[in-house]
Amino acid sequence: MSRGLTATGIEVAFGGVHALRGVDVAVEPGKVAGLIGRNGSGKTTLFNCITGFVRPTAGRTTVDGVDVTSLPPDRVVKHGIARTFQTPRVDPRATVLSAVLCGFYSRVGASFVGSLLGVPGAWREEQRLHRRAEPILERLGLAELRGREVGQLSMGLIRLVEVARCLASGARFVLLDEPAAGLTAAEQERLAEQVRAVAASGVGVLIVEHNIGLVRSLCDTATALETGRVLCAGTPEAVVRDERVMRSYLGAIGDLAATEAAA
Amino acid sequence: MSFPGQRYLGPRPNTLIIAVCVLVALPVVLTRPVWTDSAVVLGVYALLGLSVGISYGQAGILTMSQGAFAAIGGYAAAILTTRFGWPPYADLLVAMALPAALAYGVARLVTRLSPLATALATLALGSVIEILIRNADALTGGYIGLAGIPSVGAINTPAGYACLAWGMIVVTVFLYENLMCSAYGRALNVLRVDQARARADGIDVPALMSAGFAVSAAVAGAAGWLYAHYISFLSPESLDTHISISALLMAVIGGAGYILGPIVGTLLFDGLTRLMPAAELQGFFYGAALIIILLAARTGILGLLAGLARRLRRPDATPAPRAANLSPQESLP
Amino acid sequence: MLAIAEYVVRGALSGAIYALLAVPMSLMFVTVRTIDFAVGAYALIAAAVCWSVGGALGLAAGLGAAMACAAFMAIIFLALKRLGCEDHIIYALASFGLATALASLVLWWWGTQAFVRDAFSDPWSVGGIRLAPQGVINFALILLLVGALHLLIQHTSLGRMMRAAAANQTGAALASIPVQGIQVGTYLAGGLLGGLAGLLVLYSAGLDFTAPLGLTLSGFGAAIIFGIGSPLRGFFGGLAMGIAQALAAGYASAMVAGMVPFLFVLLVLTTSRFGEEALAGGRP
Amino acid sequence: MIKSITRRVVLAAAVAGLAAPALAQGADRGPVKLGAVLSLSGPAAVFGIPERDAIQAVLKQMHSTTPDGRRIDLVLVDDKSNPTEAARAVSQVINNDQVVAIIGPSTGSGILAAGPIAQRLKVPLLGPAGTLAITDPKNEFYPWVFRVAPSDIVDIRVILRDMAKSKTKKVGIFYQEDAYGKTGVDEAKIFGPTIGLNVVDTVSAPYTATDLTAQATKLRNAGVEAVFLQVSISALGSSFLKAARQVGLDVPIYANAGLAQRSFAENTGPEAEGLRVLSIGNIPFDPVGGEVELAKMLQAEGKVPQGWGELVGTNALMAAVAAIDAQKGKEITGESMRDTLETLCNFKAYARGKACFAKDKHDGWGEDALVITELRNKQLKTLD
Repeated sequence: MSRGLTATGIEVAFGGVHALRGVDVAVEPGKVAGLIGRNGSGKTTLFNCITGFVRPTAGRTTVDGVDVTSLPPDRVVKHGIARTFQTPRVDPRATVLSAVLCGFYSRVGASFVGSLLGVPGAWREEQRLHRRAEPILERLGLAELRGREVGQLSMGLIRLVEVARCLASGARFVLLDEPAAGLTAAEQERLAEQVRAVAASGVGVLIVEHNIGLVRSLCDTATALETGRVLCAGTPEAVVRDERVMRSYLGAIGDLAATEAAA
Repeated sequence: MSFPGQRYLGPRPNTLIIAVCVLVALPVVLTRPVWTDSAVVLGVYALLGLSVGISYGQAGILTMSQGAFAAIGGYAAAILTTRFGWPPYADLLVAMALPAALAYGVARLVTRLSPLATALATLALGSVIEILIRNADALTGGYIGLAGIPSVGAINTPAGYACLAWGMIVVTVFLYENLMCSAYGRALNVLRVDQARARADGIDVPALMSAGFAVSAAVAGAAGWLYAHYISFLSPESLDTHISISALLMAVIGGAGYILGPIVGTLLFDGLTRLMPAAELQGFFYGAALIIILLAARTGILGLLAGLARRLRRPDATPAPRAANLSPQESLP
Repeated sequence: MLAIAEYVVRGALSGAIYALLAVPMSLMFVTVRTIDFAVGAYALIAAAVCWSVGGALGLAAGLGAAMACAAFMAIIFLALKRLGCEDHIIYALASFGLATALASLVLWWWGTQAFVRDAFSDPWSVGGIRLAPQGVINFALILLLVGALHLLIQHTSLGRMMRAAAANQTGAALASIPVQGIQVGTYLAGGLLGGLAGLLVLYSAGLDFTAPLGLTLSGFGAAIIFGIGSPLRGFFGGLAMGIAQALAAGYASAMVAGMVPFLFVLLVLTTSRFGEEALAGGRP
Repeated sequence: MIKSITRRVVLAAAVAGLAAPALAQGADRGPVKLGAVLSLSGPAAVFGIPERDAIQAVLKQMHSTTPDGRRIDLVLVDDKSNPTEAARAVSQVINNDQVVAIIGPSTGSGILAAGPIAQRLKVPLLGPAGTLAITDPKNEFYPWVFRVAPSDIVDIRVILRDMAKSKTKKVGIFYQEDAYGKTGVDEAKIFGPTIGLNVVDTVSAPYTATDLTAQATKLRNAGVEAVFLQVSISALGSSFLKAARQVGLDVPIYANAGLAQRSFAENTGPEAEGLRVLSIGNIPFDPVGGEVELAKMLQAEGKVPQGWGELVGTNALMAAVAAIDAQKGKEITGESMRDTLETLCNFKAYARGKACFAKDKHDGWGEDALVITELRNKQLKTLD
């Protein structure tokens, strides 16, 4: 059985519309895989499919050989897959620390009633979680901010907190949905560093990204999607230089220009 | 709520505050019979408010059936003690378990709904319960109700009930705070803000929401138990939809998301409406006060205070411009 | 058979009032995503003012008073919005406060007075069923109104803007659709329709200061039965509720008759997909 | 923390020259405090507000002084038609204001909720409600509750007997869904058959019903020969009458005292013509004796008599006044008031009939307080 996260032959249809048509993607532990494509090409649908939010009409997702295809999202997490969302919605009053602690949920052993009554086991476990959150905060450079309310942070920091939360779940594979969107260049660079560090610790990362430069510098492999199909896959250099991909992106730019001219 | 630097094993601030306040205030309150009496009734309302805080403030379930859950608890206590001679306190377990079980079952059906839809479903549930209570003459005394409900064991003075009521509130706040300082409490907050995020965190959303709602219903049931034993009379109008709505209002006014918010809301709003004159115009002042408070402090009194405290701590810190876009309510349809 | 038909016809006629109350609820839910608890209070105010003034002038005065109250609610809404309130529940609670205040004002000014006015004298007999002309007039009026509203929403540019604002507020605002204006307009429409419902109740069954909350809840119940998304569905929801109540009153016990609308609401909510976008998060 | 300020209406006594000698007599003893816990908002305000208006008018006319010269302070609180508030208000007026007797609460459930408090704090309640259960000797608080209106059972029997006179056999009942409606229909089902009236069908509606044609249709289909209305919400009453006419339910209709309200009589159309309505006295349309006097006092205050709320309210006040004067020269407490009330008989009140309390009779007024009226031309005319 192969190690890694693999999705093979994924097909998704909403009503009569095919969102994904036979997509294959693989993430190896310790590697960063990039996913590029125009809006509506099916990147987020693929994420939803892997994490159980959307059921594929065909295809299989496996983690280290274990089939997780039709599990609901809360069960998929237990197999070591965590994700972020394109637009993070956070409780503005929660602190950075508690946001990260949320990531531990799938690994909590105390029972609901035990937590309510505050039995010693639940207290001890809570303490343990706090201790385990520290290295994660350190690793992502968030230790100083642990007491800050998330609502007060910049979008870049919020996205970092989301990454930290994924790591807390003990995920071996992390799916990041446009983590660099809306970040300043400096923030993007910082994020890239953190993602590299995460991968270096043995976690496989699948990342949706529009910034070609970032894909080149960060990813080990890349896959380009268009209208629900894999356009091409390989090394980032190869994918980015692929004629079809360039046409696809240029087309997108052309469309955009056309729209702007019309408006 | 979590304050900066607060650790799980550190003192539970809310429990500490409420315990100290109760210990300081009770001896004073007990010196005046009318305060003592109000303390019990307000204790019942505050428990109902806390139950709204748990379901709405934390889990995002907008509930309008807390009065009905309290009625179930109250009637369970009344029937068990008057008809079956149950010993004191034993009926408390049933008074909490029955509404909790009902709430859990109903919540499994309605938690996937939007908050406004949940409000309606719980409103309808409350009305159905009310109608059933009115029509089960043999069991509940029908429209007339049940009189002569015995007192709780040795407690038979208003002072005793005041201590019992506020003791129950301290215990409830303690358990509530335990929950909120645990993974489950944080998970409730996550699913209130974003159910998709919650599922991606590994939270079984319907199950956890239902559990939260069941806890809230159990607290309401306990409030009903206290009410039944103290007033010693229960009728369908005693704990009806109006009580559900005012419990919701009290919680929102005090700050539903803050553990002590509902208690603050109950005391403040009751005091305020009692200061207002004119019987026929009572509702006018009530409504006007509600609108003014909502305009002045839409996250509740405690939200307003927390905002002020934040500004005092960091005078330069203005909320990040994005904060508004990230408000949890945005996810509510 | 005739007996059942009679209950159905009577139910449909009385359901028309629920339908009229349901329409503003649907509109409100679509464009502001909240509940205006005060719709029942607008009805009460309209009935009380009309009852006092009397005559055709009274009808106008009643509607005007209801609209004025709705305008006040719209101001509260705008003030809350200006203060940065995005929580729809807060709007709903504020409207509840206004409803309480209005009912109290009516009690203070008019006392416990019931507001009833005589309609036309002789009932008509249609196919062996005696019907009050007032009921038929109510029904026709409401049908006309809902039809017009439906056309307005589906086939005019204002309607398109409303639908756009409902589907995506930010997007609509970017497309320079006056979202806020549409929302204020919806509150005013609530006043108009609620007030009209009050006038129709005034000329049929009558109402007093305790009526507002019950009217609001009936309207809301009717609005959600077939889905809250469109006024036309609200209309049929109202009819369905009226018919169900009439049949229950005719054939079942008081207990069952009382529970019918609530059980209906529960059943619809727990089996339909209403409001389910919350779980999917309405997000990618 | 809990700050309750009583909304007290301490009626300022206009110390006129007339009252001066009386005042001098009672000056050595302080004023006696009476509580009034009445429904001034909520559905029961229909009766609570007239009760208050009449009590205040009478007190003003008496210059807040009993015939024997004892000053009376009235402490008025709204029970919001809610039993919890009623219990709270009773506790408040006793604890805070040291009242020695309480007029109210206005509703049966309010009295049942407040009864145990009255018993514990030893202050009698003078309840203006018909609900049978309030003076049930099985209540532990029985000694502390006195009824100042005829009970629902008495009402029902009187009106049903009147109905039986017309040789009616098959009766249909329409009732409102609350304690008043339900006890009425239950009692009618028991008492009716004993005088040859069979209740063949019953229909009901909640307060907020906007259409009653289905209910009227059901009674018509059941072939009833007369209809009995156990309703106190006047909008429901008029709505049912309209519905009855509309569906062709052309039978005599009788109504219990709940509908004996001015607003009901004046607001219903021609369909109400000939309706028989039970009433306690008839101040609004046909006052006699003490009712004339009371009507004048109300008019002097700019109030229009609404129904019998004024009478039962003043019944309670006059019972308290009689009890105070019966204890001339003694110290008055809640207990002494209770004991004295049980000995009162034939004291002055504005309602007709003879009022008597006794140890085993806490229902002061009986059948002779009631009249049967007929609605003619938007007025309730007393029938002889």
